[in-house]
Formats: sequence, structure tokens, C-alpha cells
Amino acid sequence: MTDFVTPQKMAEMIPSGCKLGLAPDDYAAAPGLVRMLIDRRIRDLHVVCAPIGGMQVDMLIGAGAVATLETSAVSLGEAGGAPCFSRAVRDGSIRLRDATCPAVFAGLTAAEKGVPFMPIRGIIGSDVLEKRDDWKVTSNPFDDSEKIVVVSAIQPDIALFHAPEADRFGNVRLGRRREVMLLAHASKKAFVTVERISDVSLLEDEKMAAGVLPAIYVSAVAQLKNGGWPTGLYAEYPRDGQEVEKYARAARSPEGFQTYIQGSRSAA
Amino acid sequence: MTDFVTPQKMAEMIPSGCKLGLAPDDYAAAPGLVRMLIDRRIRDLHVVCAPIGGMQVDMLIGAGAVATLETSAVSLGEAGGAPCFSRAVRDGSIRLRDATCPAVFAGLTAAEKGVPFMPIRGIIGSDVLEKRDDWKVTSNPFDDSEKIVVVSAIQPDIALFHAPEADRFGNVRLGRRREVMLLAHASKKAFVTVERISDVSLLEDEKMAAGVLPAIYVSAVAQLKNGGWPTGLYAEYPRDGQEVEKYARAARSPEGFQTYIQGSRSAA
Amino acid sequence: MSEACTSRELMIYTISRLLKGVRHVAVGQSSPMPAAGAMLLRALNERDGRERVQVSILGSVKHNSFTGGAEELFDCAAQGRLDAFFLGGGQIDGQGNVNLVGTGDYPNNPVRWPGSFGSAYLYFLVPRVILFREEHSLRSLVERVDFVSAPGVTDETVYRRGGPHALLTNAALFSFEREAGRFRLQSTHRGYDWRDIRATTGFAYDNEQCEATTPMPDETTLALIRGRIREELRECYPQFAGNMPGPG
Amino acid sequence: MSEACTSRELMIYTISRLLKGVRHVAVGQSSPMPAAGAMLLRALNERDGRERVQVSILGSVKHNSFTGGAEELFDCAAQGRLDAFFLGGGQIDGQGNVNLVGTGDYPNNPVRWPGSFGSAYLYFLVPRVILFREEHSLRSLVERVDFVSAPGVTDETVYRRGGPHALLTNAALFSFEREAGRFRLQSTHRGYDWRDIRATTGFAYDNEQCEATTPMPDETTLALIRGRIREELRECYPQFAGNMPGPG
Repeated sequence: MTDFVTPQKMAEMIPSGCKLGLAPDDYAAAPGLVRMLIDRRIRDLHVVCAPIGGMQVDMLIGAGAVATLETSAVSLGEAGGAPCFSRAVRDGSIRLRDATCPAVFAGLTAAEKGVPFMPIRGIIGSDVLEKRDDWKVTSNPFDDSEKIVVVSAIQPDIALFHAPEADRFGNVRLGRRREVMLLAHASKKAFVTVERISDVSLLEDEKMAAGVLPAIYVSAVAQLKNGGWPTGLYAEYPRDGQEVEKYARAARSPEGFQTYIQGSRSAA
Repeated sequence: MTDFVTPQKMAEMIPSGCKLGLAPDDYAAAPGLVRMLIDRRIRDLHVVCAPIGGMQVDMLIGAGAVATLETSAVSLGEAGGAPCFSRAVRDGSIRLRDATCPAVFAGLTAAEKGVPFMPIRGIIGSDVLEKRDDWKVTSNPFDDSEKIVVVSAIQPDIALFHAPEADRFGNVRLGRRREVMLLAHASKKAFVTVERISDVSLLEDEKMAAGVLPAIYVSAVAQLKNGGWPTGLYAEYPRDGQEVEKYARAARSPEGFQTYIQGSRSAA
Repeated sequence: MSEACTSRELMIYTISRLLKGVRHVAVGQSSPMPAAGAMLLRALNERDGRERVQVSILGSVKHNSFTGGAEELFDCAAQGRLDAFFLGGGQIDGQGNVNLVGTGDYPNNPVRWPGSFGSAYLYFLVPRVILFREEHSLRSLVERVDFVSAPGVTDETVYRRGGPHALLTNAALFSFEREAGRFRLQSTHRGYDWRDIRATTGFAYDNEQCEATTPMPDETTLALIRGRIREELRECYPQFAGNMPGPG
Repeated sequence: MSEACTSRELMIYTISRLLKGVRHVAVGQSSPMPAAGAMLLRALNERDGRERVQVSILGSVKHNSFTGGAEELFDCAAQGRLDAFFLGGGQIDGQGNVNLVGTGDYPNNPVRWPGSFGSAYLYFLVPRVILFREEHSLRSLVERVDFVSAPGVTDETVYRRGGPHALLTNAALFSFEREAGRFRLQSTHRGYDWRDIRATTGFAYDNEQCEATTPMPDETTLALIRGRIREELRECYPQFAGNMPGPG
């Protein structure tokens, strides 16, 4: 059920125009794979950040690959704001769907549970709500006096992320990063790059199984060593802060961004 | 935050009249602890089976401890129907809230997420729905032409279950029995009996952490070796089918039930 | 020459036929024959080099592809990742309604069964639901169930992509015609003819005078049931497996 | 005699004071000082034998009591198991509204910040939300935010048990009066008086002529910040920790 492919092949399997779900920075799409998407000039993506985006998202925006961005935030962490994102906001070159983290999770949970919507507390009075036509204020069906928000289901076509390990059956270890599990459950397909591929089933050890995404959700796996560089991989290796800083400085101008992308290609 | 107590003390900490959430048979309240509850003549329980009940629930019903039973099923598995349950249904001595498994999970998920209700597909046309005043048919707020069921949140006062292992900090390993995690998240308190207590934190091993219920949810832990006997403990030891059969035969009459409870006390 | 195919073995084999083409089948609690049928399809496909079948047995440690707890089965069904499931039923009626709760009036049913389990949900979301009831009698196959745990058909205001696919008993096999909301007799098992079925079925159905006989497993398939499948069943159904014919 | 207490150290200490009594405090992404303040309370309580404080740092492996992914923080807050959280804000106004999105008109804000994160939710559900903004200026503390990421007050048709508790900057500490929906000046930090605060705060607030000075940490507390807390910060905030005073 799971195809084992090269990173290049995986990049080719992601079509322009699709709804692409990305995990947070330290589990997000491998930056090297993102560079392959940029190289093949992918366009018109609807990117869903689950629930926030980092350097990967900024790179995709900088390369003109993103039509719609649904996110609770885009940030380079200690390296500051995301320059291509800020520029695209000013230019109006991307369609923005600002969100708040738990509403993204609620939308993904709706897709995971196969329901068209989910209720969520809070949010009323926030301008975030005003700007979303796929969120509504309704009343609690069991108490008319309480107003409550409902958000639509979010079902990405493809969830793309980088994880420590898969096995040769297609199971993928995510550990306690359950939001990545949620993203995979909610999406039609999951494409995963991994540091290593185990010959032994990851489901064999009952103590570990709880943190494993079963192969039934995993459409493709590609091995990509150190694939989390430079944004890091949770519980495996830290981010390369200097490299992210270098990116942040370069991307302050469109020209600097282009130079960074071209110059760093060989390093990927 | 987590109290470490004796099983006797834990049984005393569960008051008559509370809403008690129980996991399925092979992770359910330790039958030995249930016997302690019966010994102290606990009464008026509102038992929530998450989502089905077994011998433990049948014993509580047989002992007259249950006022309301909310469940998708009560069964002794290979040993057949639950005799005290069937008798109580006929007598009308318990208030029944029949459910269907995913609706119980939806109600617990609502409590976990702090929302008053959850939508759920299916169910419309089932008589189960007709009998529940805490479920409603509403329309999809994003598509008026679709009818959909909403169920109220289910928040037990106490979740009670038996698990393989806790650590001395109060973290409890549940492995992939995520529905037990859901039950604990949804409940105000979790009381857990365990086979063993580890000196090393169960969160230390990142590979295992995904299957660990953090101590913030765990109000009390009691060690009770072989506490799952005779209903078994998932991935640890199987049920004692002969003993459950013995119970099933004995409990066919109220007298037989009394004899079983009294006779087997010493074995517990 | 080995012992002749038993009634249960015929049902297990028939289940494997009804599952042909599925990628993922799940089996609920207390369902040894459906579990065996699903395992048999998996084994036959492996033997013949056909597509891999994912079998998820609830309550099993070994035959369990889920890692998210019992709710994952229901989520998986809602996501469209589950192709087939089984439902039993104390009563099943001619519109495909299933009663897992009890006879007579609710709530104080004179005969009470365990309860509805996940039926009221999975029946809507799993494309191929196979109704399985060993007992073929006027008591189990009724004109109208006393309590609808899960309805066979639904109007278009309700989301539904699943429903009854077939009804298998120890005497016959029916298919379900969703448009008509009726069963159709497909075949009778060895030892039964259409008159037996008519006399012991409480509801109306199509193709009453069906002459087809339910196909029997060949020798190698029977050997697979008595060998590998029986072993695989032992984990969750030790008593059932122990009562099956087989070596040792 | 060690180096004098820096402005950041005073803020870290003040945060630990604002957290007094909490059982569980969580800290979001990119929040080194709130993380340090929470860690300091934990360390002080340990030292003094007071109640154990659970500190959950988002993005940390070591200081993380969650096992259910990033959504667990939000679920935990909704369940009432989280007592305190921090929010920043490019702009904060006198009604406690927070803007994490940008200045000017949405969506093409001339200055765009990262986004609202979980603010629009946690502000409703966490009893003690501490607003933290280093920069104390007419630019950051405004009469009315340009975009409401999360509102400070809410009418009674909406469920709300949380909201603003205090506002801490590099110059002063305010408390928030929920009934009135206004801030109240509590104290000014060393080097600032009430006139400085009035001149650099864009919104109206109570107790304008406040004469109280924000208490400073004692030597042993300062040593704790420069030792254990600095070390604990290194995992998630290596740059920030590297810039703090401390041994080596």
C-alpha cells in the first residue's frame, strides 16, 4: 500500500494546485524536498500549516508556489519574522486564511472523524473569525443562550512531513508528535521523508506502537538523511540556527532569496 | 499531584453517586477493586462504559451499585451475555442509556476538547437515537440540506482502569489503547491500578512517551498485581476464560451471583 | 481423505468470497467466523500473489493495524479507509434493519442482548457490511425488528455511503439490493433447498426459488482453514479455535 | 559582588511572582523570558519546599509533560488543567485586546507579524494570562489595536473563564481589572517613574500616579537565574541563554 520512492520521485508526485498539509518546523517537509518542489516550479498550492509554518513555508512563498495560505502563524523562531511571507502579505500575492492553532486542529479533527464541522470554544470577538467564511457562529444545540463557533473540516490532499523512521511495511514512527498523526489521519494521502528505514516492524514493540502512524495512512516513503536540516527534527537533532539566520538575512530581498535558493542547492 | 495509595484506599475514594467511567474489559477496573467497591456497598453509580462493559460492570449491577448505565454493550465475550445486566434490564432496576461506540467516543472527545457537543455521522434512523434526550438531530451549519446528529459531552467524575505500569511521578503507560487515554482526558480525575511502579520516568524514553498518560491527569495510583484477573490485561496476559465462564454460570441467578462474590473474595 | 467441510468452514469460506477485492477489512468483538473469513482471504491472496489485504481484528494484539485506540476504527471508516465490516444481530429484517438490543419493548426487554456496539455508525460509513447470523430461523430473520440498532436504508438528507452488502446464515446466502431495500436469495448451502429457506425466513425477498448451491472450499483451501487460520484465531478465540477440526 | 540585575532578569523574576500559586503553567513558542520565569518559580518552589509546579514548554523535549501532540495544550486548557499562559502582541490596547497579526488594514498589512497562534482560544480558557511585551512604547501599547487577534473582554453569551491577568513590559507592571475591562498600574521598574509610563503608554489606565517600584530579586534568586535557569533555557533558546549573564 505504501510506495517506497526517491525524494525526487516524491517531489514529482505532488501536483501544482493541490492542498498541501505541512507539520510544524521541526517535523515539517524536509527543506531539501521543498527545494525540489521549487526547482520543478510547483504552483498554486493551497498550503495548510498544522498549525504554524516556518522556513519551508517561507521558501515556498518566496518561490511563488503558494496561492492560498491557511495558518495560525509563520515565523522563523529565534531568527525572527518570515520575510517572504511578510512581503507576500504586503503585495497581496497570496490569499490569506489566518487561523488560530486549535481551530486548525478542530478542522483537521473534523476531517479525521469524517464530520463536516467541529465546534470550538473561544474565538468570538477575534477579527480572525470575521475574515473566515468557512467558520460560523452558531448556538449550542443544548443551550440556546450560548454562542459558539463551528469550523469546517480541513482535508489536505497530501500531508508532507519529515520523520525519524519508517519500517519496510510503511509504518512511520512519530513519537508523541500527535499533531502530525492528526494531520496524516485528516489528509487523503501522507508522503513522508525519513532518516532511516527499519527492517523490523515498528508495530512489533507494543511500547512503541502508540507513537507509530500505521501504513494504511502512508502513501509514500522516501529516505532522506539529515532531511530536517536546517530546521531540525524533534528529539533527533536541533535546528541549525546559523543557517536559518543566514536564510532570514538573505530573504529580506527577493534577489537575496533567489541567491540563497540557488547557492544552497548543492548543500541540500 | 498523583497520590500513591492502597487499592483499599482507592476504593474508599470513589463515592456513591458519582459518574464512573470504565474502560473496556481488558483494561477495565481491576475486578479485585470492583469487589472492594461492592464490599463497601457503593450505590447509585452512573457508570459510563467507554465504550462497552464486561464482567466488572455486570458485577456492579448484580450488587445493586448501579443507578444509571450508559453503554454501547455489556457482554462477557466468549462466555456469552451478561446475566446481571439482562436481569436488571428486565426488572427495570437500572436506568438505561443505550449508545453506540463512536457516539460514546464523540461525547468523551467533546469533554476532552471542552466543547458542549460533537457532531457525528450515521445514527439517524436508529432507535438508539430515539431514546436519548442528550442527543439531537440538527443540520450541518455549512449545508442546510444535511441532517446530522450532535451528542452532548460526557465528563465522568472518575475514570477507573487497570494498566500495566506507572512511574513514581504518576505517569501511566497505556500503549496504543488510546481510548483509555481519551477517557482519562475527558474525566475530572483518573484512578489507576497498575501491575508495577517504575522508578524511572516513563517519559524518559521518547519512543515510549506517546503511549504514556501524563501525571497531570492521574489523581491516584495503586499497585495491584495481577489486577486484571480474570478479565485479562491487553498485551500483558490473557483473560482466564474458565473463571469468566464460572462467573457467567453462577450469575444466572441472584443467589448464584451472591455465592460467587462471597466465595471468590479470598481469591482476589 | 480429510474430514468433510463443516457448516462453519463453509461459512468461513463464503465470507472470504464476499470480501474479494477489499483492501482493508475490520472485524468486531466476539466474531470468530468473520475473523476467520478475513484471515482466509488474506492467506489466499498471499498464496496467489494477489493484492495485500489489511485485516484489523478488534481486541487482537497481533492482527491490529491501529495505533490510536478503539476510536481509530470508527475514524478510519469515516475517512473511507475501511472497505468491509461485519454485523450480527439478534434480529435482522427484510429492509436490512439490525437489532442487537433485545426482543419486545424497550427499555425493559424480556430478552436483552449486549447492545448496539458500533452498528448505528459503521452501517452508514462502511461500503460493504456483511450481515452474519448463524441461526437461520423465523426468530432471527423477522419481518420487522423490535428495535432498530442500525437501519438498513436511509433517505437522502442523511450522509450514507455504506450499508448491507450480503446476509450469510448457516443455511443460505442473500445479497442486498440497496435501491429496492430488499434481500435477494443468492444460494442455499448444501443440505438446504429454497423451500427450507422460504419456510425459515420471516421476511419477503427476491429470487425465492433459487436453485444455486453455495460453492464449497477445495481441499487446499480447507487445509488452510484447518492449519494457518485456526492458529491465527487462537489468540482472540481460543475456545472457538479449539473446537475447529484440524491437526492436533 | 555579582553583576547588577539586568532588565531581563527583573522581568524573569517578576513573571515568577505573577505565577505564584499556579499548579501548571505552559509557555508558547518563541518566549524565552516567560519560559525562564516559569522555570524560576519551579526552582524557587522546589528550594522552599512549596507545591510542585508543572511547567510545559512548547517545543521542548525535556520540559514537556504532554504526550498527545500540540493539540493537547489546547485540550488541557479547555479541561481546566492549565492555570497560566503568556501572550505577547505587536500591539496591546487598553481593553486588553491583543494584535499578533499586523499594523494597518488586513489582509495587506504594511507590517505583518507571524500571526495569532493560539491566542484567540487560550485567552478565553486559561484563568491567568500574562501579557508580556518588552517594548513599552506608544507604538506597542495603543488605544485600539489595528487587528484583534484575541479580545480582552467578552459578553456573557460566550463561554469564558480566562483572560488577561497582568501586563509586563521592560518599564512597568500593570494588573487587569476584568469587571472594568481596564489596566491598573501596579509598579514601575527601577529607572522609571509614573510620568515615564504615562508618556509612553497609548491607552488610559487606573492608578496613573503609582509610586510603587517593582521588587528586585535577591542575590540567591539572581544566582538561580544565572545558573540553573540559564542552563534549562539552553535546550530551546540557545541564543537567548548565551546572551544572559552567568558563569562561563
